[in-house]
This record gives sequence, C-alpha cells and structure tokens, in this order.
Amino acid sequence: MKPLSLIVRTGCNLFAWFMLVFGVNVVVHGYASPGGGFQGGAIVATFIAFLLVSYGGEKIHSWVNEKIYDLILEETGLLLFITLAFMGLPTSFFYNFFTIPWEAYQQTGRLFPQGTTAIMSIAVGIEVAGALSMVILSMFKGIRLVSDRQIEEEPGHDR
Amino acid sequence: MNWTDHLPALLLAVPLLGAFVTPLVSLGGKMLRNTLLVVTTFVTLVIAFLLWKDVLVSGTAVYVMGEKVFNLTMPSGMKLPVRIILEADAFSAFMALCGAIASFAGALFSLNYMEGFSGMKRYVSLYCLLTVGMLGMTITGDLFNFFVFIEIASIASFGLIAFWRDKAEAVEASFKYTLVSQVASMVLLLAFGALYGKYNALNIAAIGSLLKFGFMEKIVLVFIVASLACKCGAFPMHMWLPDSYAEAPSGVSCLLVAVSQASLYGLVRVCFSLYGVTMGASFIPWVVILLGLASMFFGVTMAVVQHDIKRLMGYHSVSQVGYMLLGFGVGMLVLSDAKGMADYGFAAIQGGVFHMFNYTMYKALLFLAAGSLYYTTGKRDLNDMGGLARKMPYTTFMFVIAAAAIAGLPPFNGFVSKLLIYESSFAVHPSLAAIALISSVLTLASFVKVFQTAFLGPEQNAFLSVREVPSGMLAGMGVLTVVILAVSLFPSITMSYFVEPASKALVDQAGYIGAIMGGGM
Amino acid sequence: MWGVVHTGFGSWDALAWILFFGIAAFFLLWFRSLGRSDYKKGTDQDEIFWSSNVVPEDGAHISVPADAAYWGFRKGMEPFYKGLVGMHTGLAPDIVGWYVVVVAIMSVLILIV
Amino acid sequence: MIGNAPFFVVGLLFLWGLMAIFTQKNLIKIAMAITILGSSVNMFLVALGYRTGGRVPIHFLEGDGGPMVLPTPQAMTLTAIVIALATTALILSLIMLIYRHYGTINVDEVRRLRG
Repeated sequence: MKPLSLIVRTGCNLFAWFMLVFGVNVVVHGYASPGGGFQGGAIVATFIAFLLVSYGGEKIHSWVNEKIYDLILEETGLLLFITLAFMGLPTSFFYNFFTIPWEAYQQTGRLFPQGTTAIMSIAVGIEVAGALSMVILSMFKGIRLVSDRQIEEEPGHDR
Repeated sequence: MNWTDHLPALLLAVPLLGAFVTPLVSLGGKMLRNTLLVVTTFVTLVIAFLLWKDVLVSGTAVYVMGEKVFNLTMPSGMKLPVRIILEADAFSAFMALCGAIASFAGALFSLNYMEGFSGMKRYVSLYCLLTVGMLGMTITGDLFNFFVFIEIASIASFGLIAFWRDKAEAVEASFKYTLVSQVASMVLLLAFGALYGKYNALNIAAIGSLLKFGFMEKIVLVFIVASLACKCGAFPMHMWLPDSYAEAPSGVSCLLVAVSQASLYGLVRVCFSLYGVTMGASFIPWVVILLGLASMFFGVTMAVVQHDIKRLMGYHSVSQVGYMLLGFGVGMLVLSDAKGMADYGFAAIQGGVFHMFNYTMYKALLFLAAGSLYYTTGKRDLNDMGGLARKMPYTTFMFVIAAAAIAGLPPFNGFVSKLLIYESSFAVHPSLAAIALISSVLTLASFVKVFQTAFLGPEQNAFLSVREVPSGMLAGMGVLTVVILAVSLFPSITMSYFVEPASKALVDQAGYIGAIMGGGM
Repeated sequence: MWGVVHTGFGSWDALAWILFFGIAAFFLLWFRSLGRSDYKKGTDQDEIFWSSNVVPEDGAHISVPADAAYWGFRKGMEPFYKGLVGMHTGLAPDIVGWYVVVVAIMSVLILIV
Repeated sequence: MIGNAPFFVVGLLFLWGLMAIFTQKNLIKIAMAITILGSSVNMFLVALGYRTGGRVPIHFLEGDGGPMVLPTPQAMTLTAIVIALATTALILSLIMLIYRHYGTINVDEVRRLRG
C-alpha cells in the first residue's frame, strides 16, 4: 500500500486532535446552538479517519481495539439515552424531568442547559462517535486489509 | 395516573431497549442472548395485547412524548399539535397486535434456525429494531415519524436480508431492495414535506382537519400511494419482493411480511384518515383496485411456474397483497356514498382488514415451514425434494393448515376474508370477483404442487437422515398454527372483537381527527 | 352462534362445515373399512406397480419433479409467460424504473381525470 | 420568482439523481445518485421551512422582527441526514460484498435473481 505524501500525513496527524476537541465542543454545546449530538459525533469520528490517512490501516488496526467503539462508546450512549427516556416515565416517556424553569431564564437572561435535552445530546454524541468510527474502521478493513481473501462459508448452512 | 396510559410508548420502548442492551447481554453468552430475544418479543406481544384491549374498552389512545400530561395534544395557545404524538385507534392496535404475534413467532423460530452462524448479536439487535420500526409505523400519529419508522424498518431489513453475507444472492437481493426502497422513501419524504409546507403541520389528524383537495394534494396523494404500494409489493413494483423474501433467513421473512403489512396500513391510513371523503370517489380508488387486480393475477401466475419454494411464496405475497388492495379499493370507492357503504363497502373494508390479519399469520407460517425444509434438507429447490411428510409429521401438518388457509379452503380463516372480498367486489363489477376467484384457484394449484413435490411421493435416499426440526422451531410455527385454528373455528368472535372495531375506526375519519384535535373539526 | 359470520349477502358457518366434514369422514372411513383386508402380505399384491418394471431403490427416480407439474398449463400459456417472465429482468435499475413509470403515469392521470 | 429558485434546484437535483440511477452502470455511481436524491429532498425541506417575516430559530443569533420560525423542517432534515448516512454506509458495504462475490461492479452483471 503506497502511503500519501508527507504533508498530508503530517497535516492529518496534527489536525486529528483539533477535530477531536472541536467535535466535543459541538456536542456539549448542542443543546442551544447549531450542532448537537449527531454533528459533533460525526466530527469526532473524523479523528479516526485522519489517523487512518496519516498512519495507514495496519498500524491503526493494531493500535485500536474495536471493542472500545463497539461496546464501550456505543453502548454507553445508547443506554444513557434510553435510560433518560425511561426516567421520565411516571409523567410521560421522554419527559424532561429536571428542566430549569423558564422563569430562571427570564430573570438572568441566560439560557441554561435544558435538563435531559443536554444530556441526551451528549449521549447521542457518544453513540454517533462510536458508531461512525466503527463504520470507518470496518469499511477500511473490508477494502484494504482483506480484499484478497474470499468470504468463508458460514458453518451454519450445512447440517 | 394509570400505568396503562403509557402502553403506546412502552410498545416502542421495550423492543428498543431490547435492541440497545443486546451487545451488553451477548457478553453473557448464547443462552442469555436467546432469552433476551424471546423475552423482548414476548413482552412486546403482551403490551400489544393490553394496548388493543385498552383501546377496545376506552377508545382511541393518544400519547404525547415528553409532555407534562401524557395526552395533552395541544398545549395552551397552540392551534396545531407540535410534539411527537402516538395515536392508537382500534385499527392501529389491531395491526400492532398482528405484527407482534409474527415477531414473537419469528423470534422463537430463529433460536434454533440461526444457531451456528456468526454475528448473532447483530441479528438479535436488528430483529428488535425491525420490530420497533414495524410497530412504530402502525401506532404513530405523525407523518414524519411514519417516515422515520419506515426507514428504521427498511435499514434493519437491509441488514437482515443480507445477513447470510456469504451467499451472493442474499447480498444482491438486499442491494436491489435498498435501491428501490430508498427511491420510494425519498419520494415519500418529498410528499410529506410538501404537506408540511402548505399546512404547517405533520400530524395526520391536524392535516386531515385542514385538507382541501387541490393540485398539490393530488400529486402528494399519488406520491404517497405509489411509494407505499411499492413498499408493500403491488404488481409492477413488486420485483424486489420475491428476491428479498426468498433470500432472507426464514425468521426474518416472517417478520418482513408483517412489515409489508405495516406499509399497507400506512397507505390505507393516508387514504382513509388523512384524505377521507375529500379524495373524491373516482381516480385513486380505481388505481388501488387496478393495482390489486394486477398484483393478485400476475403474482399468482408467476408463482405457478416457480420451483424455488421461498421464491414461490414471495410471489404469493404479491398476490395476497392484491386481495387487500382490492378490498380497500372497493371501500374507498363508496367512501362518500352512505348507501353503498352500508350495502357492500363496509363488508369490503372488513374483508381487507381481516385478510391483513389472516395473511400475516399464514404467510408467516408458510415461510417458517419453508425455513424448516431448508434447515433439514439444506435445499430450497422443489425439484430436489420429496417424501418428507413421513420424516417431518408436525411440519407437514402445520404446512397443510397454512396452505389450506392461503388457498381459501372453506373451514379456514383465509376463506372468510376472501368471501367478504368476493361478495363486495361482485357488487361493484362481477369481473373483479371473477379475477379474484381465478387467482384463488391458481393459488390452490401452486400449493398443491408444493405439497405434492416436497412432502408426498416416495422416500428419497438423500433424505434418509432427515429428522423433525428442533422444538424451538416447532414452537414458533405452533404459535401461528394455534392462532390460525382459533380464528378459523370462531370467525364471528374474531369478526366482532377484532375486525369490526378496526374497520369502524378506519372509516371514522372524524373520530380519528377528534382524538387529537379535541373534537374541533 | 359464535361460528357464524354475516357478510351482508349471506352467511358463513364454520361449525356447519366442521359438522359436514365429520359426517363425510365417517362415511369415508366406513367405505374404507368395507375393503378387503385378506390380501397376502409380502407377495406381489403388496408391491408398488410401476408399469411392470423393477421399482428403483432410490425414491428420487420415481418422484415427479416440480418442473413437471402443470406442464400443459405453462405450454398453453407460453406467449403470456414469455412476456411476464421477460419483464422480471432482475436488473436493479429496471425495478426502480417500474416504480418511476407508475408514479409518472398516476401523476399525469390524476391531473387529467 | 427568485424566491422559487431553491425549488427549481431541488427539482433539477432530484431528476438528475433519478436519471443517474438509470444511465449509470457503475454501482458506486448509483450509490452516489441515491445520495444526491436524498440531498435534494433535504434541500426541499430546508427551503420550505422559512415563513415570511420570521426570525432565525437559534437562541443567540436571532435578529429583530417577528416570531421565530418553527424549526421543525430543520429537525426533519437532520433526521433525514442521519437516515441517509446510515443507508449510504450500508449500501457501500453491500457494494463491497457484491464486488467480492461477483468480481464486478457493473450493474448489468448483478442479476442472478430473475424470473
């Protein structure tokens, strides 16, 4: 596999970390500003894409344990999201149960994080970051690393 | 505050939770994962049953997501509802129950059927998501959420159809389905967006209360009807259906049947509750009738010449969808005509609704029986089969019941719904009933062929070691067989508790709108 | 009764049919019991008759394959099936094409009608 | 007239995507056509979200004038983008699998299921 030019690799390596920070910024301010969980998560996922560009697939796959994305990130996000939804249940599903009342905003003129909305945004951000990184990693694996191998037959077909 | 008020939300939340915790639970091993799948689908079935009972007793259930009061559809000062609203009237609850039964049976069947394959945690996850999508389509009260749920169901089914990714045909079928489904979905979204642009609302009831039948609404109606007809497999747009039903694992085919019924539910809901009498009594009803006639005739004639057992059943799905389209089309034709509605229109709608239920049950059972044959023999081609009745007596028994029901042989449930459709469509024009009857005869003919070649005949040496399928698969088929027999033996109970309230709710546009808009129509 | 469905034109009684099937089954079993049970087991009277030929060991050689069923029907309807099967090209763009054609035709017609 | 310009663009993009599905033989290009189709619909949703005299529905970017526009179309568009992303990832994966099984990405040769 021929690597890209030095400038591209160094630039990607450098900017990957900035993208990570920027993505997290978009996620945590998602409750009131443009952006939010999905967009921030997608930006965070570019981190792994940049690292793939700058280091190549084999190195990344030897560094990264896919379970981090698959189990830890995705599961945390999804479970946090649905737990928050269930916690509003005595009132109604998805009920915003610790919202800050509108009067507080009118007195101070400052928009507070609106209860579960902000946390759900963060949950979605974690989930999307994990899932998209997973998609990038596994598609890269599918293109580059195992293209010469045939797909093996599943054992379940012959009985 | 009564906990039964939360049933519409729980109906979606429970399978969603099941899908989300699957990767975590799968760490605990195969047994735990299988238990999760069965428990999730069973709890969903129980919730669907309770919801149906609740709706039958206390009328349409409305649920507003995230509101202070669960059924406050329009907070103070609002002219139109803005939140995500679930609305379950008798027809929605009926469809949800029907889908939940198919989902439970497919889950039971999958336990044994899918063992030995890798990636089963994805299978369980996607299976639960497909259930969420299918149930969401039936109980949502909002056009955009309908689109979201249809997409959840589509994406989950793309994954599940291509689940046997080591088979080239499965991947090809999934690709074709993805392509046509995405184009149809985008057209659907275009139509929903146009409605939002004009009426500033996405709620079906809110738009229905404002709707005037103009130029844009005509185009929108065509887009919606054609897209959803494509999703449920009406004739000229059906070609993805036999491919994907045949190539998916059988437990999934069983659930895909329910998903196509949910699409049909959407079509009917849009025509009856969103447009209603404003639709006019000529064009769209006749389009639906013609699509139905074409589907039932060409679908079944294609099925007669097939020799792949699941592909043959896929073509029968096309044919059976035609019966429902015919029934609903006749109902739409007389929607603004009170006398015709009382004479034969209501019977046609009842026939359509009843046939949706019957079709889901027996077609799911047929796919499961075909899956059993594949499980034991490893073949799907009917030319290579024969003499299996002695080896697999229980499967044979259940297959015969399902085949008799789909062909409309008298003691079984398929006959009752077909009778209702024949008699009411005869009142519109005798040729409609004639085509329906010919299709029914051909259905019988092709199932006689399947039964004769796969189950009858002398024992073959290739199948000497064939045994009856494991108990999990028998249980999955048994659930559906029990439902079919119960419906067949007590048709009047089924009619008066299941079908009639559902048909009444479907026709009652003012009731559907009033449940959300507070009777302000 | 809980087996009767009124369709608006007539009625359908599941129990009457089950009763009918019961009676029919009774007669069927009765006629069957009138048959001779004194045939000789293990002789030619017990064998399959297959046009006076030796019956093959493997049942696959004497079973009718699915392709042979309704051969005459397919032969008689050949022009019809040629068109219908030819329509199912199996190409992905064709499937989308049929959908687009249906939408186009319906859109034009609904504006005319 | 100029206010309708976005809708003309939407129509053009939609037809373009639709044409590409029929004229292109490369599966990757067909996947791109699907994405273009989705983008045109998203653009349609965003374009019809604005109401004359309304304000931007963002808390700290609002200008003067009338009430805030209801941000439902934006929410719809975001959802549709998420769905389109999932579908794109899936369809590309399917094309990868098709290439491995069939050894080609010409759509005319992917037709084992017919009749």
